Amino acid sequence: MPIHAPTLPPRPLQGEGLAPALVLARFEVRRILRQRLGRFFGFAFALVLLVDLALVYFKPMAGVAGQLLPQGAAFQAGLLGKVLLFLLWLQVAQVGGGLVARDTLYRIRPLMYAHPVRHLDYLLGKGLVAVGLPFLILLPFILLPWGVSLLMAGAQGPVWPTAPLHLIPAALVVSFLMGILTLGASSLASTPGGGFAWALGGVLGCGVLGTLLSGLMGNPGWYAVSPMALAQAWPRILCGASGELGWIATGLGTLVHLSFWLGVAVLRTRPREALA
Amino acid sequence: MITLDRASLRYGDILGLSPTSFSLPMGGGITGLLGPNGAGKSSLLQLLCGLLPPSGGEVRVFGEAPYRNPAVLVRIGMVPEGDRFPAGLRGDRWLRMMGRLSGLAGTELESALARALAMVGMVDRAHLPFSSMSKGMRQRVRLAQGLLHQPELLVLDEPFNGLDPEARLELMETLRGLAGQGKHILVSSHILGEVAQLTDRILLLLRGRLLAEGSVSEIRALLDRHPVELRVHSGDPRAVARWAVEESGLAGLRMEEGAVVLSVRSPRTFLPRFQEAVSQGAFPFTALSPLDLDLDAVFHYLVQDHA
Amino acid sequence: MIRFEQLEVRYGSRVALQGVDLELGPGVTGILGPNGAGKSTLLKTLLGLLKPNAGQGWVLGIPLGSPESVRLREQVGYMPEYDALVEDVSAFEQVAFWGELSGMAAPQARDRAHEVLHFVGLDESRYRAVSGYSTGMRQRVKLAQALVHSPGLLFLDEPTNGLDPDGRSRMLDLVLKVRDQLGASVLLSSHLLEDVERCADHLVILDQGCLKASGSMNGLRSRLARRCELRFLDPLTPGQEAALQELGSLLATRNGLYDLELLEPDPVAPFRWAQAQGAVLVQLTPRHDRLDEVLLRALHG
Amino acid sequence: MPLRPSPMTALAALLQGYLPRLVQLRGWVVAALPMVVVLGGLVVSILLRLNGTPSGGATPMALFHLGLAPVMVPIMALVAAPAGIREDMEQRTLPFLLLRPGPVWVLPFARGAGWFLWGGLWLGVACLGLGVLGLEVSTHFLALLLAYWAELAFLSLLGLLFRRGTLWGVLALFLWDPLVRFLPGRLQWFTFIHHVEALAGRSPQGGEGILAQAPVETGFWASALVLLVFGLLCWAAAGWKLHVTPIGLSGGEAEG
Repeated sequence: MPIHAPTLPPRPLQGEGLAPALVLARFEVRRILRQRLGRFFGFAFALVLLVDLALVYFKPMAGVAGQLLPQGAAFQAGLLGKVLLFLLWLQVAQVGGGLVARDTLYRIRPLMYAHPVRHLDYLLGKGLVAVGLPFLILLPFILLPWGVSLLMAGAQGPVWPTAPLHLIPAALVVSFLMGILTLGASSLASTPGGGFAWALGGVLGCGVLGTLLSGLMGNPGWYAVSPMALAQAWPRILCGASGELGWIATGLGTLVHLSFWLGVAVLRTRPREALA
Repeated sequence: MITLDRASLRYGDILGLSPTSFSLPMGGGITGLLGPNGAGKSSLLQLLCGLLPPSGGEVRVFGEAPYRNPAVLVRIGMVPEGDRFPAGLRGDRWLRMMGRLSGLAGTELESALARALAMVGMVDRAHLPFSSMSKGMRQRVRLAQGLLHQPELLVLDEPFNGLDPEARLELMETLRGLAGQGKHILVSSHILGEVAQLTDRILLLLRGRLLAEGSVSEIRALLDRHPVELRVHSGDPRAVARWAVEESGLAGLRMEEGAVVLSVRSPRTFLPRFQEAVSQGAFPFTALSPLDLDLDAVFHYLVQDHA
Repeated sequence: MIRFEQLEVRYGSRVALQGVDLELGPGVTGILGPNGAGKSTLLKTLLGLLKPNAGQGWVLGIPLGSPESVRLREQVGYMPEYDALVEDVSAFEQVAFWGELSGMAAPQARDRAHEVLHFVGLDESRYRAVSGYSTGMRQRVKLAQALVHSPGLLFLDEPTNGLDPDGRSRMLDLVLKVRDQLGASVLLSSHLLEDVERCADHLVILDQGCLKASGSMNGLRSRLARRCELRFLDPLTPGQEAALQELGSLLATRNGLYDLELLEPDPVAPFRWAQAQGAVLVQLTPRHDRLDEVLLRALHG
Repeated sequence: MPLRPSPMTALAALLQGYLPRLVQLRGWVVAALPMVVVLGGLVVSILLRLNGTPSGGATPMALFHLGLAPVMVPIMALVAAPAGIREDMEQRTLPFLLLRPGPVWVLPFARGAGWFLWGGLWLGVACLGLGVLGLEVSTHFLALLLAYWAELAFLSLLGLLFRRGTLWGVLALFLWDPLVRFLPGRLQWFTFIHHVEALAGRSPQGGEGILAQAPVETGFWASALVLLVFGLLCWAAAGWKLHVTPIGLSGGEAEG
């Protein structure tokens, strides 16, 4: 009868693991789901969604003899409305602000680069969460009203049958804007709270600047400095509704914000510097 | 003179130090403060340095209660553990501020600063900002902070942490020098070997109580449950073993390659007989080393027996 | 395991490692040197994060600077000096996470996490969040993280930092267990000479990016002829102390330990002297170089 | 034998000792905050003048009431306050100060005073800049200075009392202040912005209350006194809190 002394065998070789970026993203998602604040935001979003649905149906019904009628472009864009986007900014700043900063605080990043995680993997993993989260939250706000509208009134409903074609790209751009901005802000901070502050500061600060500039210059194009205004502009533009910001200003503003914050994130997470 | 009279310290409901009484004479010398994590070392240090008031009982340093007592604080220097430093400041500037806060000014301050920096070997590097100093340099500046006002009692909490080996040796030399100048130094450390190099006098805390106090050899002599182990290297270990079993007072014996380990109940009676036998050439002999008379062994026996 | 030939690594114009010739086999190698000696550069080089600017190097058979060297990170384990733990997650979950990052599929990584945590001796507490762990437990999690992918080479940076005597001794036992049971090469960087003395088979001394000394422990700690250390049962009287010169020249005294150069290399002589003086010897050991002496000699020539 | 330093000596030592912090990153952020608004305003008004568009007195008033008073001064206080006594707690250097024989109650003010003077200096420069555009300098400067004084003291106290002091500060300055503006009655008394407006005059495009109430009026000197005394009380409370709380090496408190 042999004695099997406890020991540590070599690592198992069978089975290919996921790409590091996906492992990273899943780890973050699990962590987010455990937070109490996450549940609060979930509740808030559900509330907004309900109000949205109610507005979609009861407003036109009350107006014209209780019938569901097709609505204009502004209405479609309104599905990704001001209140929703504001809440989302808060949520993304809260979650995204901690994405990189928490690794900085706990000094995990050096260890990641000591394991087979490349700089690109790291950014991809974090970016996936930062961009994916707002996108996944926005998606039901597009698809639910659209689906219900189709079911109840077919092509004659208040939501265009083609609305997702306009709104999903808008949601994607908005998610990128939110995600990349908070990623950059988060990499500037050394604590999750600090990341939240940098993200909110970036959004609100640019917002104040945009308001001041457009007010003083008398040109609403300057609103493009504000990421909040940009996020609101995209659904309107892609649905063809008129707004304060035109194509060019919106595109330019978004591009500048994306490249600036992405650059910050890239610079602040380099492996060489992380491994002290 | 430090006196504790049933002094205790609680953090809320958490025990820091159980009611403890002892007194420690001052005068030049070094006392090592030892104990496992959570033994109450830092609680004791904080009571002595007047950072925290005792939750019960009394603490007296130089005859007065030290808690935020200026008359006591000017006579104590302390270096807390950890790499703490004011970000963005330069070493000498910070030290000058510390000196002013101790009531030094003018030329008196400058000479105190120069003396303290010389003592820690930082004269030419103190003007650097803390952030560009190495851990070891920052520790020296903190030490200078404790020496600035020429305190009679210097309390050091884990002073060697983060220092490289050379800096450790230098710091030990500095501390021995200070002790020679009549200062009393209380050093808390986890590194028993370093405490042993510095001093023979220790205070050992365990689970918030004072467990032992005195010199290492005195304390070892009290631990009579543990026989002393002596390793004898010899060309013929069997001959040593044969000699030893004839002797009384042998508690055990273990053969090793080229050596034999003898467990002895009373080294005081056994060793003279051993010495006599070696001198008379009763067996071949090359070396004798006691295995458990040092601080390391004393510490482990004490902690084992009372944990 | 590691072979460097005239290796040089620079950050821009600053030289971090210079002309390093080194060959290390299996076992534990202690790395000594002041702060800023180049230890962290060495680590980054071993992980393939820095490319040598001159010279050549092989780590586990992989040439440094070659495209293959990205694979080094799969074969080198790193235990950092500072706390690098995800505080709000359990030890189990984070070790599994590191396993997955090293390319294991999720179920394998979870089994592996349990195995590794058993190995480092972290029991039921593995399911609790790390934020409540003691220093010793934290060090164990860090070690588990470095072992999860079965590295052939381990870099342990100050593994006993902040531990109390008991915890330190257990951590060093664990280091030896890694050497003996896993057959991995271990690079042990420590400021505590006692730790290195206890664990290391080889020694490397670095200073300002240059290799000052390397070799086996015993080779570097040469035995000094006729030198021995004496300790007596009771402190010597000043008269006895003065009489020590009959025995040889007294080189140093520290806390009752006399460092003596004997007149003749006879271990029995001190006993005869003690008999005559009425003193009792408890220690008489031939004197090797202490590690601090080896270090100082290597650093200052 | 060194003597116990007097409160003034301790104040001077800390003020001087921490002076270099003011001209590092955080200090320049504090300085830049009001300057961004003013320089932006100057550039815009020059551009407008070159275009031939006349800019009325509304521009400096807008900069003051939309930029400086409600946004920049609170942010300055938010940036500066954590660099006071809170910083010593966070980097665990407070024990070094407590180990010295000086009075403890002077510490919070001594650590905040430098930030007050530095911020005040730049607010003065900002007001002079706006003066070029036609703003009445002295009352506006007094309003900003007193607001900064009160807010800095308030945030320093919060930082001492709560671990998340800055968060509570953000809530107080950016949620409570603007929200209460729309509420009726004497509640306005408990906002900073109300007293700033009492000192500097109401914003020309000022917010209409949701509940459309007649605005509450407070006298110039009454508001000045309120801000001044509130600040003093906050510093005193911070000093008292530190004086009565035993603080150990870990920065935590122990119960006597």
